[in-house]
Amino acid sequence: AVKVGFMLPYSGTYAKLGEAIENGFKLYVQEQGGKLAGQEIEYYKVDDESNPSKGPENANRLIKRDGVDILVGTVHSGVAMALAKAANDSDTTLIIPNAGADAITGPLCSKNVFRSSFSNWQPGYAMGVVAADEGFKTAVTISWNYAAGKESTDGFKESFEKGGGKVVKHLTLPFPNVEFQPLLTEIASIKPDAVYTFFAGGGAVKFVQDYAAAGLKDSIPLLGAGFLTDGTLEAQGESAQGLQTTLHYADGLDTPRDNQFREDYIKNFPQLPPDVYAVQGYDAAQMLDAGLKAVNGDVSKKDEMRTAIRSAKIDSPRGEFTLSKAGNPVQDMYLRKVEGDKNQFVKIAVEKLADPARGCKL
Amino acid sequence: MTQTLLSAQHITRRFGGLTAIDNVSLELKRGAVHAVIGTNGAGKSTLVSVLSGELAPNEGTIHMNQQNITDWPQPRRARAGLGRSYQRTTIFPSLTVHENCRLTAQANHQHFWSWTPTSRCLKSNEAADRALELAGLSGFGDQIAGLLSHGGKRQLEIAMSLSTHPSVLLLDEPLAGMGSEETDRMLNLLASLKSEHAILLVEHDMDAVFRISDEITVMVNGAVIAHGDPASIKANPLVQTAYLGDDE
Amino acid sequence: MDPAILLIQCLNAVQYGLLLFLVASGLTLIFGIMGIINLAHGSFYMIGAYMAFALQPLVAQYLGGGFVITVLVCVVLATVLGYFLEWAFYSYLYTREHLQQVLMTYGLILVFEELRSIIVGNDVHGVPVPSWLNGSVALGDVMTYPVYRLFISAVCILIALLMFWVLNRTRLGMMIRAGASNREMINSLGIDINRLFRIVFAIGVALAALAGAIAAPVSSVYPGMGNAVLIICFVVVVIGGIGSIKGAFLAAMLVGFVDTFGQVFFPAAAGVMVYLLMAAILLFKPEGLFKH
Amino acid sequence: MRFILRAVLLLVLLALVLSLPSFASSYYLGLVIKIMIYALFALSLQLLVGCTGLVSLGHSAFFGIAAYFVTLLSPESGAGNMLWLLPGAMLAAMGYAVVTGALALRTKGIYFIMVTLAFAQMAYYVFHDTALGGGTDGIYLYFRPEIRLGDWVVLNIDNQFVFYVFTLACLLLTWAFLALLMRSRFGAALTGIRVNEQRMRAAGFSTFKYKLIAYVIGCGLAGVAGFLYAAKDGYVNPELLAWEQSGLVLLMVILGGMGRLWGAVLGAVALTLLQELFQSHALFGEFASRWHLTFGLAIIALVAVLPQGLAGLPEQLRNRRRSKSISPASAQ
Amino acid sequence: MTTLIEASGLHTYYGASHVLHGIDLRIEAGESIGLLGRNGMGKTTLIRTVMGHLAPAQGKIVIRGRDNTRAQPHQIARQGVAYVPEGRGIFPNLDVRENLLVAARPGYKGRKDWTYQRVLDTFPRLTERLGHGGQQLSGGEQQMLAIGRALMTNPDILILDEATEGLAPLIINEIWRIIEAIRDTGVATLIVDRNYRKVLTHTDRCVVLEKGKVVEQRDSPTLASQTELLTRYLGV
Ligand SMILES: Nc1ncnc2c1ncn2[C@@H]1O[C@H](COP(=O)(O)OP(=O)(O)OP(=O)(O)O)[C@@H](O)[C@H]1O
Ligand SMILES: Nc1ncnc2c1ncn2[C@@H]1O[C@H](COP(=O)(O)OP(=O)(O)OP(=O)(O)O)[C@@H](O)[C@H]1O
Ligand SMILES: [Mg+2]
Ligand SMILES: [Mg+2]
Repeated sequence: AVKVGFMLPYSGTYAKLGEAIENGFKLYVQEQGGKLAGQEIEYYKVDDESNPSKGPENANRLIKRDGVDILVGTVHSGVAMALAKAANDSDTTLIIPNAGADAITGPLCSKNVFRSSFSNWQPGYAMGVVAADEGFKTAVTISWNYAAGKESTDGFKESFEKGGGKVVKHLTLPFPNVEFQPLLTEIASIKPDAVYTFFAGGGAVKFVQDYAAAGLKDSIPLLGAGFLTDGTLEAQGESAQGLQTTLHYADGLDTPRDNQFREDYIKNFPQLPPDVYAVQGYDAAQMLDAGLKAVNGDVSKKDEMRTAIRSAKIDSPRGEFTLSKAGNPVQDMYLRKVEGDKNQFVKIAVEKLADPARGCKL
Repeated sequence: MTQTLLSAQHITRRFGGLTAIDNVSLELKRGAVHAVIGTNGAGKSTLVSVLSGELAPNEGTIHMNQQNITDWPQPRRARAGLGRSYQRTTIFPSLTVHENCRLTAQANHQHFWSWTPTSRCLKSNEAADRALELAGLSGFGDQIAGLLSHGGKRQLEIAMSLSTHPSVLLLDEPLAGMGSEETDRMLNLLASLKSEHAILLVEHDMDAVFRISDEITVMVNGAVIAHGDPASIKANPLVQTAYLGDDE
Repeated sequence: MDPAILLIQCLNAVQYGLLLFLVASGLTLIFGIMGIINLAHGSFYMIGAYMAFALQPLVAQYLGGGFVITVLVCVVLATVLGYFLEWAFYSYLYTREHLQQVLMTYGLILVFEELRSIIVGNDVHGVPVPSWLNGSVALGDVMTYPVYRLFISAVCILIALLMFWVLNRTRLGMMIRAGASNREMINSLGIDINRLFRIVFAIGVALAALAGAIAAPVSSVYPGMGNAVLIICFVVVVIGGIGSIKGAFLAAMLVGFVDTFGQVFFPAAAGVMVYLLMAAILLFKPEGLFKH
Repeated sequence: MRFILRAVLLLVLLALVLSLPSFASSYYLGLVIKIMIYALFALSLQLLVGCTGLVSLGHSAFFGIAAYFVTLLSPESGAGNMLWLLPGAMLAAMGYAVVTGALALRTKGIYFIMVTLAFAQMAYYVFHDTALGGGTDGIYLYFRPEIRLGDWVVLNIDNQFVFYVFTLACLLLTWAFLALLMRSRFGAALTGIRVNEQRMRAAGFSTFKYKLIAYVIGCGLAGVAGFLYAAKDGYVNPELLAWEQSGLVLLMVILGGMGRLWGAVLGAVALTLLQELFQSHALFGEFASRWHLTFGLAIIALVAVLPQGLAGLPEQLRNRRRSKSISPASAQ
Repeated sequence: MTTLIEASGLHTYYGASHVLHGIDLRIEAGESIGLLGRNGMGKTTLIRTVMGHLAPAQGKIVIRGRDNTRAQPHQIARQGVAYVPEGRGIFPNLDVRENLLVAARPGYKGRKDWTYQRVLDTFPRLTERLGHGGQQLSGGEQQMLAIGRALMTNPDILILDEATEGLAPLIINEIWRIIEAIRDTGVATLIVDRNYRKVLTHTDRCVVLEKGKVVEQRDSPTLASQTELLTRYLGV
């Protein structure tokens, strides 16, 4: 049997994401008849509480106490950093199903670490391309003052300025403040052509609502990384309608692969919608499957397994993707538009976008 | 031998708009008990606080042993030999009576890097024993201070003031709450301490004041209205109407 | 900066300050005046917000009421909850070391947060702004200002005045303050201190819940929302000087201004601005702006 | 007699502790190390809270500063030298403590709590919002520091067992140091200051100086804990300085019992083990992911039954027994 | 005469230490009683037991014929028992006016003899300090405030524990005059004061405590003449 350890948030702000990831993963294993490469899968779970200072010890619960062969986790970037360290120290294979910290597949990249999601840079870069294409000349970026926000807005800036635009100001507020009013006033006084933002969860809901309530939505288009409107549309309601975001997944992709996935997911987890987090969990399982198949389920052949994962072609609901040398998906980034409670697919913003993996020595 | 140990000149202290002490001067001499009496709220406790360094005066200077100590913080004055007791009991209720005194006695032996356990600090143990004996608490050393009766706590308060071997003693109503027996003992104690110390006594117990003091200052509303030896104060009509009343 | 923008920022600052006061008002009562270090205050705020979210459909269905009825129901339920909690958990802590309260209220936070997760789940939810407050006023050429935020401000001011009046001008207020400083004595004067404190505590909880319910339409409801406001509430109460409504109100305004203009002028240091403010004030006024 | 009993007990305990690595898995060894680090951390706070009456809600700042200090100043390609990294980390923590302590000590009670919180938050935001320590993502320490004289490696703590013994030694040394300190006159003065500062000043103690020294010592020891923490996992993050962390260690002190040194240790053990227990899927199955609930309820129950914390339990039982033997009379 | 308070067989402990050893105390309506005894003999403890602040391990407290042994202090207070504690118990965070007003309540059966104004007239010094916080008062001012506050509850019995401690002679005389005036209005008093001569002259009857037991109980004038008894129990 192969021991898989989930280190995911089961409590706190990100609890729902943790659940979706786990569901996605299990769905794939179930589709394979409960076995990957002929091996039973045993699950171990640890609640990471999205608290980086508890990261190392939580990781060691799985690695040392439970002796898992494969680690799957997590959502929060800081915790993922801790997880990656623990995985490196113990030479455990780690698949990250969400956390987008650039560094993990950048300067800190490692042969045993993979990601089934994205790097923070990717959606930002894709949106920059779109914004420049649409003819926006100036933009303001806004996010919490933390690494993920910085990485995402840097990605946007990179491609937007390459396309001839100019990011006139980068606004930040301390995490996790949600009093956006002063910054919205700033935006109103600068009057850029567009605003690019990176927020998630409760902050995303409030930002989108406040942005609309301040009357800015109609005069200055709001662009964002997909998390702005993922899993939050019900709460955002009217104020999110028409927003454009970029992500590696969208509603209405309408490929047979995706339709099949969604149908199965809804059948198995009727209370949760099939979302990007479920897909990321699902693909984490696919990546593991690819690796295990190459070694016939023998997890002790670590190097072979990892090479196989790295060179796999994943037939994801989001569309096919491969992995970069650093272990990050090389994937199509979609432009989506909010329609009702859907992040409707509009077009492919950038095809086969690879994270530059700056600083990675692999 | 009448040597002035502490002298205060023209002390004024205000609280907001209220002048609690108004231009008060006084001298404390070795060998004498200087009583300060006065109506409630006259500023006696405030005066004690100013002299001991707990409150800074707005105006005036304080000298101790010919040194100007007006700007000295309270601990420094205390180490230089200025001891005080409080009107409202300020003991360490969780410690034993003996520990209370030993702790204050250690103020004279503050060697930061001495690591001997306190219980084996001979000098402060001795000082504590002596102070307890003087204050009439020798049998109570092992009792928890917080469990003493009110009167007992008052005695302990005095013992703690004595434990640091001060040369100047400022006593704020030491007799309050004491029974007649203890009052008697306390007065005898003060009489015996007098030769070595300069004592300032704030007290409302007139029998005691007239019995023990050598010099009396009477304050009303922050100002001194009379000063002199007990007999002249007793006879002073101003003092009688303002403070003493026509007691039988 | 353009004067119009500056003016709008001042409005933002005042508005934020008022909102802070609303959230901190219950804490002023429970912590500032009764002296209970109640870490679970943020949870009561969270409970108020979630009640507003969860009860709205029920209220509409069974009571046929709208937003105001919902808020009232929240407040009533919170009062009952507060009364019960005081009886069950807090009442026996008065005689204990102060810090024991910290420990217990920490336990309560965990319990409330988990119960929230079990009952309502971990989703983020929006709460609709009542339709009669759904307008906005134009500010400058591109910005508008939601009427609902003005409504919140009005409520804050009302509550501030009400609290000030009750505490400083009524006998109930005197009893509360007296009881906070010397329980035994107020008891000796014929006042049932246990019941009095139970009521005051319940009012404190109700205020927190009210703040949560009223703020829900602008803040939305999300896991962990209670703890996010906790520290800033303590900061407000402490800067103002413990026990002073006036102080808390002023402090909330100050924090509002510092936070707003900190974000605008010193974005890099925005996180520390409020704490710098608190440290600076306490260093010069070691007992807050209005000590009691 | 009592002394011999105690000595035997101590020896047995010591033997147990030293033989632990032979039967505990590396995870549980790690858990014990973590508990010891927290115990040390809690001890350092006990000096402030329980012994001196300085309730600080900013203690994690010193823990975190020291952790960042070793991590930032260790070379990336080899082990740093503990001989200067450990004192350096302590000094860094103490340096911050001198400055902030001198200011914070102007205030009292709840105001002191909040000022220490404020200063800790400032440190937190420095690491959180600037690139100094890798921002929110944190940074790695790749090699545990070693003790090196010239080229001679005296002690390498890379091995888990060695690290375990090293941590244990640090804990015991700290404990012994604090125990001695509290029995000394300095410690007695701290106790006096906690109970009645006014009287101590009147007796001639410059209480400010005492408090500041105690504060700096406590923070320096928190730095030792921070150093060990960084060495243990090799990963530091701004969350190490967050107020939740300060709160956690304060909870340990309160739960364990204030004023008694071993209370802090007990508190650290109890709180960590309770978390571990309630998170255990083996024991609680699916309900383990609801561990916050059980943990919270357990804390509430503990507060209810332990008015003086864990360390006060023996005394409490003794009193109970005594008051049973005479007819009970309770003050209200 | 009706019996106001009747305590019988009171035993009170502080934790393990046994302080009151079976005390009987009866107070008739309008009667004035002195409680004498050296320091630490249990006077305060007795009062606090009667007030309901301490629960007696044994014994009974009956007020106006009704059992009040387990009553809370506020229930006792509402039956017309007012208490001026040792150490005064002023509310430091309330100003003088509020300290008085917070206590205002009609007495048993709605008696309203003491109004705010009457209390202020009795203590003119307080009038000058109305806006001051309780903490800022001098010791004597606080004592006056405590007595004034107790009067605000329109009591049938006023319990004064060391009510003259720390007061100037002038004020002390004033307070004894007030006590006398209170007696004249028919309010019973229970007085503890270290000036036993004053106590003897201002009470009808005195009870002497020693080590938690009642050792002597007589008419005040009679007791006053028994010097050797006084010397034995009070050390004078
Ligand atoms: N901290 C303070 N703030 C404001 N006013 C104060 C303060 N301390 C004392 N006072 C005022 O100063 C005056 C003098 O007070 P003080 O305590 O010195 O009087 P006292 O002579 O000791 O009286 P008593 O004999 O009753 O103790 C009083 O009117 C008091 O109200
Ligand atoms: N809180 C307490 N805990 C334990 N013992 C106490 C406590 N308070 C008082 N005692 C003890 O009870 C006994 C009676 O004290 P009490 O205060 O009743 O005496 P008292 O007669 O009022 O004396 P005083 O004239 O000094 O006020 C004393 O021996 C005292 O040590
Ligand atoms: Mg005085
Ligand atoms: Mg007494």
